[in-house]
Amino acid sequence: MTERQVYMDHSATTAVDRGVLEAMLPFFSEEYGNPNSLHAWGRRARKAVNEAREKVAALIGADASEVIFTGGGSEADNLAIKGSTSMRKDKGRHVITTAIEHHAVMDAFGWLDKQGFDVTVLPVDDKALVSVTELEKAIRPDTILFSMMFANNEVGTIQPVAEAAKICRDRGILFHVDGVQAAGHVPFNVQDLGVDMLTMSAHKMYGPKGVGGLYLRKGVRVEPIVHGGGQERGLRSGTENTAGIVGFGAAAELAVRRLADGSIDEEARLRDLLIKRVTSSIEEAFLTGHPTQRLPFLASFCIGSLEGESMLLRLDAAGIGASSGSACTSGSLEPSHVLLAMGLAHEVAHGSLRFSLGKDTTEEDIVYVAENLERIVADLRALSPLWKTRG
Amino acid sequence: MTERQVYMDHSATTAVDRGVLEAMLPFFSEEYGNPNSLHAWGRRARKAVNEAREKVAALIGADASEVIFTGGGSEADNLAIKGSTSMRKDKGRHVITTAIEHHAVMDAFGWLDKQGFDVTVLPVDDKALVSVTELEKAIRPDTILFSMMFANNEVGTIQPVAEAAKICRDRGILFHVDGVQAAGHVPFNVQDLGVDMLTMSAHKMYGPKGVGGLYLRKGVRVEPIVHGGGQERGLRSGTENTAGIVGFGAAAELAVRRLADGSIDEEARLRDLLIKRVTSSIEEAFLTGHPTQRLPFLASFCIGSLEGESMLLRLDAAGIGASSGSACTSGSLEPSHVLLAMGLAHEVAHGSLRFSLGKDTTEEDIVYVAENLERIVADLRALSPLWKTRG
Amino acid sequence: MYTEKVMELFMNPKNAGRMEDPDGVGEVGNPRCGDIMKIYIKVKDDRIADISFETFGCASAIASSSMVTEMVKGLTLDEALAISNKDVVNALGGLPPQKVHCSLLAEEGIQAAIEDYRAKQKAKSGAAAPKS
Amino acid sequence: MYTEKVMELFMNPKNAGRMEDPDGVGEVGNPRCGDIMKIYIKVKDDRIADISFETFGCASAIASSSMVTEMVKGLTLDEALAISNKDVVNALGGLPPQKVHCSLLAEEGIQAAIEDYRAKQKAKSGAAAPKS
Ligand SMILES: Cc1ncc(COP(=O)(O)O)c(C=O)c1O
Ligand SMILES: Cc1ncc(COP(=O)(O)O)c(C=O)c1O
Repeated sequence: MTERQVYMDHSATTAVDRGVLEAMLPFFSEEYGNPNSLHAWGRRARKAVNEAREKVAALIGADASEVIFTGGGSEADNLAIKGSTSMRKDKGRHVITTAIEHHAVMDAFGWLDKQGFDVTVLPVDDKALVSVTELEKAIRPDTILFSMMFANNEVGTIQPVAEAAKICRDRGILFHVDGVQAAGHVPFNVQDLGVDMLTMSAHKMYGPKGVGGLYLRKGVRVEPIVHGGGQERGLRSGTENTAGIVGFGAAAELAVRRLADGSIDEEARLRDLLIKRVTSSIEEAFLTGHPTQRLPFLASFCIGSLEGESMLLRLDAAGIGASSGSACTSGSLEPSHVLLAMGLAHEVAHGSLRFSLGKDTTEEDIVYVAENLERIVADLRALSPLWKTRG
Repeated sequence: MTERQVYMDHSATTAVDRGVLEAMLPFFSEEYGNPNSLHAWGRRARKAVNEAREKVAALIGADASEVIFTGGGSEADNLAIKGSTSMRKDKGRHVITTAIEHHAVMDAFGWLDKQGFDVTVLPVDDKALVSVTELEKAIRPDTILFSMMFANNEVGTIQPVAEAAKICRDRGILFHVDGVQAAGHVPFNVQDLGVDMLTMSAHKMYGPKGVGGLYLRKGVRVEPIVHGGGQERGLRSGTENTAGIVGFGAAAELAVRRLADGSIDEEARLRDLLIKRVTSSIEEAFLTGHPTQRLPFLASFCIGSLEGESMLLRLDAAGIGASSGSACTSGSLEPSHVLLAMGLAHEVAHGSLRFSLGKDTTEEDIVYVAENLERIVADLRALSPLWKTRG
Repeated sequence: MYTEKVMELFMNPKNAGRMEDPDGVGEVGNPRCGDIMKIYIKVKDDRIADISFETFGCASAIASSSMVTEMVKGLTLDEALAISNKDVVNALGGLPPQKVHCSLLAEEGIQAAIEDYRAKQKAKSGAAAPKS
Repeated sequence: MYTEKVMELFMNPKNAGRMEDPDGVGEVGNPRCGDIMKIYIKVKDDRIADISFETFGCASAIASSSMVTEMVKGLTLDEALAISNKDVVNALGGLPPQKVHCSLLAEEGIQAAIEDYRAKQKAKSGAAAPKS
């Protein structure tokens, strides 16, 4: 290991905050009751789950009764998409999503397609923005659901959620938002936005992995995908992951604080520093996604004539954790569908790099990353047959 | 709170073992990487997940590649039942289960029924035993799945799993076993048993809640219920609950030790002590379930002329955590379907009590529980219009 | 889940136990459903002079029994009949939704006991009338 | 995921960089797929006297390039042609399944460079023949 370790992959997952872990700890070996048990152990666990639900609801401006806990963000996405269409399939069989969704949404729509639903996929522009005009055009009398992410996990672009919500409301279409990357990082209120369903995941906001949340506006009905004991209002059966849920609650509380105290602005300042430095000091390096309408912690680039995995592993050797939409990082042959949907050529998309900052990222970290990236890009370009040495 | 606290509801959930928690701890705030990330953080997390998979597989005699992690036992049950039938529905639409399954299995079959499958529910005898002769009779040419629990969670009866497996194998029927209560407590080997799928849940064996496991014999195909990033061989997408999975692995290791070192026999001895004391010192109290072919840690009774919840809450006031299949504990009007399936009258079933022992249960705990139960039964019977004062 | 008041009365119910020679007895509920409430009353000057109950059922059934017996003790029969299950729930500081039916038993139990008393009185006076 | 050998060669590749005046050059792969390998050789007495590579691609592509250039250096052209991607994978101590195609590029790159060399020789001797 190198001396310095700089984790800049907070879009992939975050460390559980120490305070969050403190809150969780009693619920493993001391307050281990099953919230469904009648006795004191069970009642204390139930109380803890209820309190966590209040906290998560508070983060997004929902009522606690509107939040369902699941076993992660992907599960919440699947529940929202499969569960709501299953309830409404008699009203119509047309559903809409976008070209840049996370696989959890994309593949849930793939499943709908196999079930006989008609799926329209909205394109995006070169900044990964979805156009609400396109949405309006796509809507048909038999459209029952639109699902769009709040903010993209690869390039950070924030979508016009409120505008889309208004259109869906006017047309009587259910609107699901994958808020996994946005929740806890971008201030919003589900009431003001007017969305029907919104997915969250604790591990993207300094909570534990394996716990998700689904906001379901009062009155929105979904068929469960996990049937059984009737937990979570019958919408997600199974003994509650008490410690995980408590951690999610504590993480939501932390997020509320961070959204209020200027932490997010500082994160955005550091992000901009990194963007400026990389795009100015490295030739043929450009920012991907929207220049301003983007996640405060996410800086994503394409680096010309280079391939993502090789950069990642060289960065890794320097103690830096980052990510790429390169095909080689996923084992598939195609680079990220997001970058391709934005119109990037395959060879350009292969050179993508994502740095996602976290609450403990410092300016020194930014400098360290930039310096190392500059060196690594130079080294790898010396190996690249695509790089024309200049000057 | 009373001085003494005696938790005897280990069938509902167990405390995370201290050693298990130790193993989990680094994976929250230190080794927090996403196992799907390429960098060092991710690789260390991947390694931890792989090691845990080996350990869980070892507990049941499977190959690591045959174990899928899920967000709990209920989800694993749903995945096995819905996922396997979805893959085989062209071969037939008849499925079989039993009358005493956990709701996660029962309600998954209810869902199959709504999807147009034909569901046969096998009866049980007064000891909650399923008859393999009944199974043979129920099988039709279009039968594709049989699902039966290994051991019942309310009355502890252990089913003839190997015999049922042989029948299913001979008839080309997929066999799923809900092993949630048995795994880690009853020694078995999936190879010898010859089952196709087997569900486990970490929190029933001193691991964390919210983590389940599904054994899928090599070659058995299931359609996922959570689609997305392709984790768990594409069968359960979503960022892995690394800490939880590591905890499951450590719990499986602990279970292997306990199955070997005589702990289970000691548990059974204490269970028998409780059974003997309760049935001999309390009038009209009888054991439910099979007298010998039963979970080593579970003692279940019906107490005449009394209702379960009232006993539970009086026990709770004495610091004792127990459980009941009474309707009043669940908020439904019908007492437990398990007790009714065994042929118990409603009024008798209302008086059910379950004590499930754990690894830290002592003989003093048993005596404490018995003494308190005797007192409570006498007190409540003085209030009961059903109890005819004798002598 | 339960209020303190419910737990207090469940743990230490008032007016519990069989009564010798009651003037009226009401039994409501059904063992199939898991609760039976039996109310015994002694009546003096059209008032409930003494009352006791036996209840097979959950904590809220027992607490409701105890509460309702306390509430009606000393009331005239008509006043007692006016006590509703809502009054019982309120006096208990509330009951969980799925337990409200237990308070209904309390209301019905008192009614049944008073009816029984009145029926017996009628029978008595009816039996007495021809004599006079 | 990668063996130590792969990581070692990826971090410190041998024979990396463009070659001036090579006798043969082979380029294989496709930028669409995320990897291109360019192999330069100098040939003396039908043996590979010098060799270098340029590779756009992932760690296994770079490591495979480095490995294959080391393996064929000093071999006769026919011996070099006999080196298969399996040999490269083995020498690397293995590659993850989805990365094995990178080793194929290494095999093909050498072949392409030798073909290029031989084609040029043929052209030269063809061009020279009339002169003599
Ligand atoms: C027999 C049985 N199956 C399934 C389950 C469900 O497991 P989980 O609570 O982990 O979802 C349980 C316990 O709740 C059980 O006892
Ligand atoms: C936009 C988005 N949606 C959904 C998910 C899935 O969440 P989880 O990993 O908790 O299943 C992720 C992250 O993995 C994500 O970034």
